[in-house]
Amino acid sequence: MTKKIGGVILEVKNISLAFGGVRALTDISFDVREHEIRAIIGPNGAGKSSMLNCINGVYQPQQGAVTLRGKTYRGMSPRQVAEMGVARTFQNLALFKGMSVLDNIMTGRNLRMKRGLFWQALHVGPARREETEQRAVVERIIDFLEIQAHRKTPVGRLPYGLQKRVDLGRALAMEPSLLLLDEPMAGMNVEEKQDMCRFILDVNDEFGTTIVLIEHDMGVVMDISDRVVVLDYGKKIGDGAPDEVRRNEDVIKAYLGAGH
Amino acid sequence: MKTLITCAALAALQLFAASAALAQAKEQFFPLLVYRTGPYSPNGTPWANGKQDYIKLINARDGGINGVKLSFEECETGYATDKGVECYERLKGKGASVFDPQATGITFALTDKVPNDKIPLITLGYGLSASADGGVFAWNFPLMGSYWTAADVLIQHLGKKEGGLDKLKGKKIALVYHDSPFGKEPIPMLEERQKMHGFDLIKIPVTAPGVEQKSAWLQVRQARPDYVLLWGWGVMNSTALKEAQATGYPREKMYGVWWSGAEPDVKDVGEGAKGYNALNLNTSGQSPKVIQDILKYVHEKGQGTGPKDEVGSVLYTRGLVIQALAVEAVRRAQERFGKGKVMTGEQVRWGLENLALDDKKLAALGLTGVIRPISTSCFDHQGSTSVRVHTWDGSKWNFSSDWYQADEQIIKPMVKAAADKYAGEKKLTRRTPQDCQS
Amino acid sequence: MGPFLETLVGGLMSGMLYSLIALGFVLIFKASGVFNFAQGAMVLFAALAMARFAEWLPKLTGMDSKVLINVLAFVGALAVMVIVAWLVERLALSRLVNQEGVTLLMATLGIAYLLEGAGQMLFGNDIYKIDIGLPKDPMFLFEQTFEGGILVSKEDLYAALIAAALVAGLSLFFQKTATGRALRAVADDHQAAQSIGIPLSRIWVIVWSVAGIVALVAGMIWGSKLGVQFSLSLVALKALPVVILGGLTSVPGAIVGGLLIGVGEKLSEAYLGPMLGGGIEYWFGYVLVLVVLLVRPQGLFGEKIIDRV
Amino acid sequence: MLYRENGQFKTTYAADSQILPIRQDRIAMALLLAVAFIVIPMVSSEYLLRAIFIPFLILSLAALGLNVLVGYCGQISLGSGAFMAVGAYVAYNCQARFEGMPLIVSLLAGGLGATVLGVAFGLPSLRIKGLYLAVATLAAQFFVDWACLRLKWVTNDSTSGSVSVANLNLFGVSVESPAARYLLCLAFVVVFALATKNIVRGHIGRSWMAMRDMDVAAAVIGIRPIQAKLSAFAVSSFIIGVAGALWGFVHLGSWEPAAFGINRSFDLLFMVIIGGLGSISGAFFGAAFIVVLPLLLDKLPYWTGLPMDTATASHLALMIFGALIVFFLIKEPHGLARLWATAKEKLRLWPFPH
Repeated sequence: MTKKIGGVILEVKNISLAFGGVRALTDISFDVREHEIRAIIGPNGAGKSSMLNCINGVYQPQQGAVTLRGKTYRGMSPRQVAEMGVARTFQNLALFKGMSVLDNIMTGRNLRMKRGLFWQALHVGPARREETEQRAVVERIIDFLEIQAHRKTPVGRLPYGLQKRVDLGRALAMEPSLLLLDEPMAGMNVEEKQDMCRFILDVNDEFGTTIVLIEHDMGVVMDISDRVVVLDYGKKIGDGAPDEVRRNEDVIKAYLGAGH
Repeated sequence: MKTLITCAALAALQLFAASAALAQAKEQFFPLLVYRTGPYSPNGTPWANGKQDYIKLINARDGGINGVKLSFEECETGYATDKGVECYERLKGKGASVFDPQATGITFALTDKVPNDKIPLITLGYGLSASADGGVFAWNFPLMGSYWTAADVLIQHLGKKEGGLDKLKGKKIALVYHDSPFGKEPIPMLEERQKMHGFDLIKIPVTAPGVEQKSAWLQVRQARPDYVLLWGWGVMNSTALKEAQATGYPREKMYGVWWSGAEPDVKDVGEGAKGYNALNLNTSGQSPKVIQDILKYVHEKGQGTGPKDEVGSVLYTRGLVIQALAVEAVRRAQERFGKGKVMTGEQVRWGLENLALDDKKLAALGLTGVIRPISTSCFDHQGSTSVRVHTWDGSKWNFSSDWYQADEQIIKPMVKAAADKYAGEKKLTRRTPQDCQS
Repeated sequence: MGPFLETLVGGLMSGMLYSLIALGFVLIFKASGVFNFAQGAMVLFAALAMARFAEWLPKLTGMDSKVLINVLAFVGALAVMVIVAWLVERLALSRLVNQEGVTLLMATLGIAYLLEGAGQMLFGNDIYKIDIGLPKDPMFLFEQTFEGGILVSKEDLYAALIAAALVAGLSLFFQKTATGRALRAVADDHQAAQSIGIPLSRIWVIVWSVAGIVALVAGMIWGSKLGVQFSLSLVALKALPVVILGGLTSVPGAIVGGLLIGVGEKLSEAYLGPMLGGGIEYWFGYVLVLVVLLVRPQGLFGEKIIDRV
Repeated sequence: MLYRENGQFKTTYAADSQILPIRQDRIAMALLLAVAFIVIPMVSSEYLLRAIFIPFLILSLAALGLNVLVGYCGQISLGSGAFMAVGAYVAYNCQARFEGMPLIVSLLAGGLGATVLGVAFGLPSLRIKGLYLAVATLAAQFFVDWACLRLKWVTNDSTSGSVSVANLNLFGVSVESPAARYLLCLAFVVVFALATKNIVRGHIGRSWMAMRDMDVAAAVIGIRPIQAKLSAFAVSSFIIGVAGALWGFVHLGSWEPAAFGINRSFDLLFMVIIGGLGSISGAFFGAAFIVVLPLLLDKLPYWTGLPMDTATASHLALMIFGALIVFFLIKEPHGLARLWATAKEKLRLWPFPH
């Protein structure tokens, strides 16, 4: 693939995170360049999700700092991070079960909807206009993800694969510059995985979105990502282009040698 | 779809409203708001039974009032105001001409409604004290006494015990009251008396329904008042007596209002309540003639409402008296508006405003000794403030004082002032004497 | 000093009585995740049953030994509560498995109405008496140290003792017996319970029966204090803050919570009440809970709630 | 008339996102409103209006408000009675203290009063969840009950602590007659129901539901918990406050704090649950169930014609009521509104299911 990778937009420095006594992350550092697809891989319990949670402010690391577009932060609220154009999807789906596909994705536009209670209550003029504008954007995403047929269905009723798409759609609706994907292909069958890969690549080069994605199996990830970070037991054991990482001793041990 | 359902429901409702309205033209209909369920049912039930039995008696013994048969219908309020309002609206439509709400809260809510509907309210011994002033409260009848007269009489009695009201100076009197309008009514009067006699008044509220009174009685114990006035209703009374026992406060020094001195209040306290005193507007026991008649004409015919042995209990008799006065009001009204006719609300009001039951009339009704003579007027809706104190001896109530009258000098101005304030808020004008003729 | 101690003791006593009712809530919530709104109604129902049995027995059999009558009445009422538990499971809960909390709460409300109606219809709606011979008169301690001494209500003291005994009994039951351990297992997770080989339905019947027994004891004690009548169903309201303060799932929590709230109420009433015009114990318990929850959202002894992504 | 949506195509997003996308529904709604505004006031007896429709409407309004909080934002509250009380007393003080204060203004002022309290007691919801929050909100209930009894200025120094209002009029038009009172309530209900519907289908409503369904995810997409929850508390308690003011002014006319006691709070919560969480119509179904049904059950003796003494009758009513609650929950745990929706769904596909 030929696309120009820009400068570093996200830098993670010496992040350490612990719950009580349990160390989830120890002194992790890596960076993410503009427009690249950056994968974080590692066996289950390697601390991948915790890493994402640190990046978008759900967890507050005890040590280290995250630098986003030169703005260094420690202890930022998820909203503040979101306002800086970071979106994410969730490993075990965190969709809004009670709401329709459309509404779920619409929530992604909330940051951009400003009309107050009063106008909302009247639902005329500005409020209505705003609603339709945003709706238009969302509809584009729905088309992009090929889920038009399910617009009005409550997400609860959708098959798992489609729910994953809605989750992605909700994140895309935020028009993020940095997109964090937490195991987007977990528990999918082959076709679903291929679809998901296609979407991720399309997002990456159509919207130029920078993507950080997590997977526990190396498989597909290696083909689509530009650079890979490998975590094991909360420590970074490898970082670099897919083939380097493939050759990395520790990585092989972590994966193959996990048994003996 | 929705519409269909709505219409159906509507039709149904209409049906019930109608089907229930079966009060025949030739019957004087008495709506009975009662509470036989809920927290206050032990007190509400005998009261309701008394009312019902008296109606049955009049039909069975005298064949009605000058030939007009009496009919009635009960509606369960459960002592809840909104339910009471619903009952009122329901029974109003069936030719009701007088109501006894049987609850202070409901009385307040209905007080605003009756002037439009032209139906008098009998609130014998409860309701708004100021409503004794018929000039403003044209439709309320707190016959035989209000909480102000009660408080006044209690202080008189305590004064007498001390050997003169002046002896009350420096004495401590605690008011343990149901934390509601009912319980607060007496306070202005007590404060008035406090100013006059210089006793100190300790106010101890008890949250309804009054199942938890420990701290109230610990306060009593620590304040060591010379007397405790108990202003409770329902479970609060018996609980108060038990807590008094548990904190060792002498029951002899406790004086209840007439709603705190009936069998249900002391029954399961038994010996523990021995010596406890309370006001009573009427006798208890089965000796009076009217009670005998009820046993003879109603209960022995198997028509009785409640258990036979509860006939003549304090609250039963009170219910009976209330009903009797209502019936007499109708009778009085018939004398003016035509014997053997069914009286309207307005006509019954005239009857209530012109009650003149002297000893002779009372005797005829078999009420001798049960109540004192009572005569009302357009401006005095109370008619009498006579009340006695009775004392629980561990198994029954015995009168322990002579009849008292509330002190007009004190009450009159207070009632007038309060009534005027009310009139001001409601933008009402006082009734004129000619208005009284209707 | 005297008054203070007196109030303190009084508070502890009422606190124990609150705990007694709170216990019923906790047991059921622990084992079936149901916030049992009907607990108050169960107290009323059980008390009515016992009071009436105690009244009817002599009439029917002419026996006169008060102890025997009370014992038999208690057993009778107990049987009734077990039947109630069984019916509740059969007719309602078994058809509402794995519904959300609110739905179940709502169902228990329906059950509450049923019990209140049925109880008063079967056993009457007057005041009835439970006389288990609790002494009514107070005793005074340290009369030489404080003038007037420190008043302790014997009735409450015995009541508190009974309550304590019940709690002890229950914890033994939970620690030592197989069923008890099974119940604890269910509390932790329902699948696990089934894997032990006890059908959930039976577990629930047992739990509700136990709660029924707790209700019966509570009803007996409160009944002999207040007289058995509708208002008994309202004392449950006093237990709500206790349950929450202690943490919905903790038996010791219910006890400590009860004592805290009992003492807090009484002291606040005695010392803040006069300033604020009295009657503040009415809300004090709840405000206390509110404050505590702000610090510990899961109550004093409740399990910590952690939400993961 | 067949109940079908085929052949009804939406060409604009606005048209697609309207409240009742199906034509037949719009017609039905129009009819319903016509009946409510014209037929009912004309045909129904004073009893029906005063004792059934007015309380039904007011409590529906309150339930609607509570549903915003419980149903849409997922915060269980047992303080509704308090919010109603505050609404009523604030409105009362406006009327009593300011000569010639327009009724509407007083009622809305009541709503605002409740809003203030609502937001104050909403703050704990940022930390406390579920049943814990529910019981915490009881603090509001009990504290307000107490305050209304104890603080003299709340009741404008009435000796007994009970207050009353009289000669209500709307811009000079008297609202004393049952029909007028009914229409006043109805107007309020319709306006608020519409406004609420609009809010919940807009981005604010979505942020509430997001908080309800998955608060962490909501935070990640940039929804501020404080904003979402407190706005829900504000809107909810405003509506409940207005309902309270109506309850005092229009229904009771004269009341004491007991009128807004703890039972009121519980009833409202039950209405919302049994009616259907997170649905506008749920409030109405719930109110109908909790308010109207018991009244019908009270009339049991007349229906059956059996001679039954009052006590037995009302005990029986109580039992049937309880049984019905359990029955409906077993049939449809998500409330009557859902039952209604499924019925419509079936009707739409009839006679070809799937």
